[in-house]
Amino acid sequence: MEINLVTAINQGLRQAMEADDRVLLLGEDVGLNGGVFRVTEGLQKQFGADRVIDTPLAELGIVGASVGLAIYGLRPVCEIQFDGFLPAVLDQVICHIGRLRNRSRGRHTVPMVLRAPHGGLIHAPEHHSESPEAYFTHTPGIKVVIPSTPEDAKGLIISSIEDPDPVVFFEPKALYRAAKGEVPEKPYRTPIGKARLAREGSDISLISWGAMVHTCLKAADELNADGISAEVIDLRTLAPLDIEAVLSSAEKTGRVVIAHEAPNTGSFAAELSALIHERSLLKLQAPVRRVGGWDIRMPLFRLEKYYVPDADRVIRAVKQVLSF
Amino acid sequence: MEINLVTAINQGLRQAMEADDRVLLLGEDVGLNGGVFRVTEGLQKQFGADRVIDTPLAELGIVGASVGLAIYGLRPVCEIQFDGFLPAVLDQVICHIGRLRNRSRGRHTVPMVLRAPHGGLIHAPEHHSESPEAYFTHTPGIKVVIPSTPEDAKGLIISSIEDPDPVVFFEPKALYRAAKGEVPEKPYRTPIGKARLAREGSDISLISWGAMVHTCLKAADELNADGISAEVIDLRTLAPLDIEAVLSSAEKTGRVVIAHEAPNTGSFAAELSALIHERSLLKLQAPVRRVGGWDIRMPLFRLEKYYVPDADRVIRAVKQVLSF
Amino acid sequence: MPLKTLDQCSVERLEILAPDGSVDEALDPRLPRETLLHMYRKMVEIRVFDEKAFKLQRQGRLGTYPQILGQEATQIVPALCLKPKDWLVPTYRGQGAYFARGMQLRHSLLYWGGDDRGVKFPEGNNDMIFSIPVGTHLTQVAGLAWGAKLRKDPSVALTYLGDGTSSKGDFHEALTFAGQFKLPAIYIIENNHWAISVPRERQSASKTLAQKAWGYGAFGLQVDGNDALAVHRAVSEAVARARRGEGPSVLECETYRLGHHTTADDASRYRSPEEVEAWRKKDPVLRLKLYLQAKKLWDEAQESSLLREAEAMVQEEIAAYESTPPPNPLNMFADNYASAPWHLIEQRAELEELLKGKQSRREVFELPPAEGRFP
Amino acid sequence: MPLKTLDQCSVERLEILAPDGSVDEALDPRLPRETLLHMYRKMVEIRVFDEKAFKLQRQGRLGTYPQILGQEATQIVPALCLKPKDWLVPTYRGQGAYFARGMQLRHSLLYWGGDDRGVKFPEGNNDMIFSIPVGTHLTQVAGLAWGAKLRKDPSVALTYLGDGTSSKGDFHEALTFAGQFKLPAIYIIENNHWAISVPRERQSASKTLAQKAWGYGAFGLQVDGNDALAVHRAVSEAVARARRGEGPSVLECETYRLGHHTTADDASRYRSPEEVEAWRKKDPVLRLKLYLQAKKLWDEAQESSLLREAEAMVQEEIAAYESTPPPNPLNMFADNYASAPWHLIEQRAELEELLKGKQSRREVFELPPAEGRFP
Ligand SMILES: Cc1ncc(C[n+]2csc(CCOP(=O)(O)OP(=O)(O)O)c2C)c(N)n1
Ligand SMILES: Cc1ncc(C[n+]2csc(CCOP(=O)(O)OP(=O)(O)O)c2C)c(N)n1
Ligand SMILES: [Mg+2]
Ligand SMILES: [Mg+2]
Repeated sequence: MEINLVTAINQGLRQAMEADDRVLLLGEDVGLNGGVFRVTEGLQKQFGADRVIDTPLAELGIVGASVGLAIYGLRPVCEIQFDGFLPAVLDQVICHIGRLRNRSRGRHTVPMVLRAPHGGLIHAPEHHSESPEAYFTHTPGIKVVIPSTPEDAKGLIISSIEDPDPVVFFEPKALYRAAKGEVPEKPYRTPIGKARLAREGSDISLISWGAMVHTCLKAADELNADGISAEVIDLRTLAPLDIEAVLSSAEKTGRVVIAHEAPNTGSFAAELSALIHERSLLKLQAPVRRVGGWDIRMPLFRLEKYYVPDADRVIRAVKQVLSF
Repeated sequence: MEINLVTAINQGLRQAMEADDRVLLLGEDVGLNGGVFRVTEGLQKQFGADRVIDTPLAELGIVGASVGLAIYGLRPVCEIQFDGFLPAVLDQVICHIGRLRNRSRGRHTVPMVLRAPHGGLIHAPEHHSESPEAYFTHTPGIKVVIPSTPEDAKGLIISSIEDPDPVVFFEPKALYRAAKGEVPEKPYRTPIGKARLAREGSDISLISWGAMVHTCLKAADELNADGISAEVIDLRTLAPLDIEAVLSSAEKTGRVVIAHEAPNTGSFAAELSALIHERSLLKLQAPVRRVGGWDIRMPLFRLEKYYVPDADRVIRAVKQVLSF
Repeated sequence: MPLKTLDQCSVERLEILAPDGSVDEALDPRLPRETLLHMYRKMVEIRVFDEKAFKLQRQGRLGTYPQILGQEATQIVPALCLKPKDWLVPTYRGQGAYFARGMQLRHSLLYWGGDDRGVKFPEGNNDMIFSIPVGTHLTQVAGLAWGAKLRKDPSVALTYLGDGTSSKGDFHEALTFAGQFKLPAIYIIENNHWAISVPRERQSASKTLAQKAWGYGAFGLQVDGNDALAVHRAVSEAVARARRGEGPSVLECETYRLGHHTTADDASRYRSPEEVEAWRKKDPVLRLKLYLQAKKLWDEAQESSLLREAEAMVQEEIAAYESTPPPNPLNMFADNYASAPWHLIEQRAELEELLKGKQSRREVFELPPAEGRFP
Repeated sequence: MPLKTLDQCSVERLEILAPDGSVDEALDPRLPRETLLHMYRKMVEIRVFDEKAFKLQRQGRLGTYPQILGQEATQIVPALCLKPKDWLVPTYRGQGAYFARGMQLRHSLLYWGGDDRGVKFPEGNNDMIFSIPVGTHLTQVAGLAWGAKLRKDPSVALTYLGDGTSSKGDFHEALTFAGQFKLPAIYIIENNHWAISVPRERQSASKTLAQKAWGYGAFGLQVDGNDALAVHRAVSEAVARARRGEGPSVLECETYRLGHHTTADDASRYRSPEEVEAWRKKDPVLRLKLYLQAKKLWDEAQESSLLREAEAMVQEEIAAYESTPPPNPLNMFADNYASAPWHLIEQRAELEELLKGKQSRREVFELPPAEGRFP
């Protein structure tokens, strides 16, 4: 049966909780209400209010308490309701989550998952369509995961919960209900740190993550009609990066476009571009191009489609690379 | 007379306050104590406790109140005592400082300066030797400045205070007392957005900012003895970047090493590397190399010199680039 | 005695006008007729608007919309206790407060319709845009009040926060500053009993939210927030104290969110119809009407003409909203910096080119002229 | 009456042992002799250590060091009210608390000497590393306590914060959680009157810091923090309440930082010698000694042998610190992740190569073996 991303993550959470009674969920409205996107629907009913916990409206409290719960020995999965409220928790993320293992010489470990929606294009209010991954990928000691299919979403949430280190788990909200696919019923793990070849191609590599993977697939379809064979790489994990997958695709096609939603300057695409040039320069036929959000705040939703790159922009970049 | 960076910034602050009674300073210990590095020494005495204000220990309060003061029409210059405490204020920086002008369609402007020390190598305690610039350079709507000489420090703090937009002003703490130089007594402005050619050269460009500029200069000296002519670019402003200075040096020498102190992955060096490759690829003789901090937390100070790149590491990178 | 008592505090509640319209004569602020009628008119107008906006959303003519149904007194009254130069900083559930200060409701529709041009307040007012990450404005409001104090400007700054938002650390830091520097700031906690699906009693174990003021050396009071007279009295006194240099106030106005959290929410998932019904009986608008009628200031004829006028006004605002030409996408590049840096000039040019391509492919039709300052 | 009173609170102060050694018999917890002598011994030992560590720094043999002089009672006593499985989370000015739980002082020296290997607590203890960005541990401590509560583990979590740190938003969010979920957490505000150069009265307009507890439904009490008996009683009772499921406590222990903020600070820039002198007279160590002497539990002979032993112990710790071989720079790559990702493997290899280069150029001599888990 085909299910969507919401159901897939819900299933993954449920099975992880069934498998390990140390796993607990906390966040704003995750309990009775099942989360504003219904990702945690039904879980409080099944596991009780001590394992699916509605918290006060205090993001630092949610994340800080999760750090404590993790050090205590539990496996907290906390939710920050929207990407736009993640800046409030960067203090815990930067100063603690990724450092405690090292600071304590391995004595304190922080096996927690921080879930948050990601990205735009659902006509959401201001501050609800952000793509803040670069603030996390620059931060040592954490892992950053972002699935783009239901199958990966389920396998990655299970892997994230089982991971002995802190994982930031982004959920592309444009895909919550739009991405559908077959998902095995049993629990399974999708490995963290491994990219997915979303489409094979030979002329150019489109590297992307989250909802933009689908934009790249759309672009690849259209390019195909023009006789251009585009490969699409879905990173799935941003940290640690699957460097092999990135470089081998780049070296195979010799041409790369990276597409993402965040303000482009200082984005994770910059890191990718730098890495590819550093390591595969001689195999490149043209400079790697980045297609990202503009370096301004995401406008209110009537203009968001002019902010988030569309297939048109990806195709334009591809043609520029091909005609270099 | 030669003065150091502390004195130069102190002079700039004083003169800006003399010139405009809307300028006020606030932060922890900036008043009576003159700041933990003495950058605001004597200013409370001269301008009174209403213009040089010791605040409670609450960084969000300091920055949020500064936003309000700026919107009100004043020119707050707030200090965050150490770089390591900046994550606590990213919520205001990301959600507000850089957005309010745009969100309000130009009605609210935020002409504030956020000062903070930057970088390592003074044997400071944990969390006191951070280089968090990438969290800021990825954030739209703000400017990011970091001087490496007393002359620039004075001119840039004055320009930052006069700037109609928010400026994050980093002060390389390794240079506070170590960097000395002649500084004009009168007030003057050093333009924001303009890099400085710190040393001319023809074989390779070393691009850097903050204390690492001096490391690059040292490396250039040593390289010179080996017959290698290295150009050193001191960016001075990270946002908006002086793209012309960067590209023209890169294109002139065809070889670039970027040196900085932050964890390398997702650093501002990644953005620079991406930009240079994107825009000057055909003029490059070799891929741009980044020399940065490791992707781990800065260790306690006995090992910091193995974390922050030294001239040796810069030279090594130069040789790798030259032998590409 | 074993322990030395250092300080004592009691938290009190102000109620003047009961749900049945009866009034505590000793406390009645005896507001002038015009004030009362103006207050009532604004409350009715915003209620009419609120209902229409909700319907517009359900018809797909508006984005997410946060209803204020039931909170008309806390929304309208405080703004009426201010001067235009006083700073007003509502929350996202604040169209009532802005409206009371003269904002045209079309702008609220534009904003929630996803158009940045909805951020527009009357010239001359010190209205500030709300923040979406809740609570992040609270320290900023301390700064606004501080500015006034430092410049010996008699203005005060009044802001709102929800019961849920009182849990954010920003509240603590803002009140610490406001208390420490005796800032002319008024913090209205609009306790509408819910933070999305989390009820007040699961938000904090504090018996009241007002009593938190004690921990900052601020004045604290609970107010019946469905009682326009109590809100008026409490806010006016807080404003007066602030102007006299006596520092900040925290006014917990107890009210109730009769609607969903926003149109994206379904409140029936987490609360009982009985609870909502009980609060409907405490309606702030009806209550003020009963008072006006008892004072012979209002009759059913006036009521129906007010309703007619309100409907007409709201229709006009909706028409203005819906006839606003679409924004030019290039607008987003305006007003990011006082003067645009090179990369925004480049990026704007790129968008311009993309738009031309879309126009030539007929994916986008003619665009209105770009607005805003660029560079 | 115009206003309805909703709740009342008074904030109280606990004092048992006066500076002159006289005791309030009604309140004296009558601790067993061994407890008293152990407490006193630890307080003396940490004082001896503190003075030596300060001197080491002045001699260039230590990095920045935060003295605890004057805070011996608040440092030592709370830890003695805990079981090893209770969580203890001091601040950076917390070597006394760790020491009271059995940490060897050489580790404190190593830490402040810039060596990460200084983070080492006795096996079996639930000691957690402090945070340097002040206050950021407070929500974590709520989490530790929450863990215990959820797992029906009778352990509690006890933490410290400074008077200055009570202004941080983290305090608010931590107490909101602790109060709401009735967590077995004890927050000791070590009010030493200064946050670097900012005095307590400029930190918050709240009359006491203890009274902030009221805003979270938590127990609050001010305690004479230089009175070991009062601290013992207040903490023991808070621990007992926590174990009984009665929720969190905020204990404001009033003490005084007799030294500089740290060795990097010069307190004479911002406070008067008279103030310091006045507090010297309230010395917590001397006070306990007077009590012990009055109870005939202590004499000068015991005192001088204790001092001798303490000096010897501290000398031994210093010797152990100074004879610790330098850390291998590769250590920094250990224990970053449970298993090292490729980029850290690469980077560690690069550092290894750099070190070989430095060795061959004789800039670095032989390195001790690398420590820690890698990958
Ligand atoms: C920092 C932050 N966290 C979460 C949200 C999502 N959110 C929007 S409103 C809301 C509840 C707010 O409750 P309250 O403060 O009581 O205000 P009300 O909606 O009742 O007016 C939440 C959780 C947000 N906007 N900002
Ligand atoms: C978040 C943060 N801001 C600033 C600092 C710098 N700093 C270190 S200690 C200190 C004062 C702390 O005062 P208090 O909480 O009273 O503790 P005390 O030092 O008196 O023990 C400051 C401002 C810090 N470590 N963390
Ligand atoms: Mg509410
Ligand atoms: Mg203190």
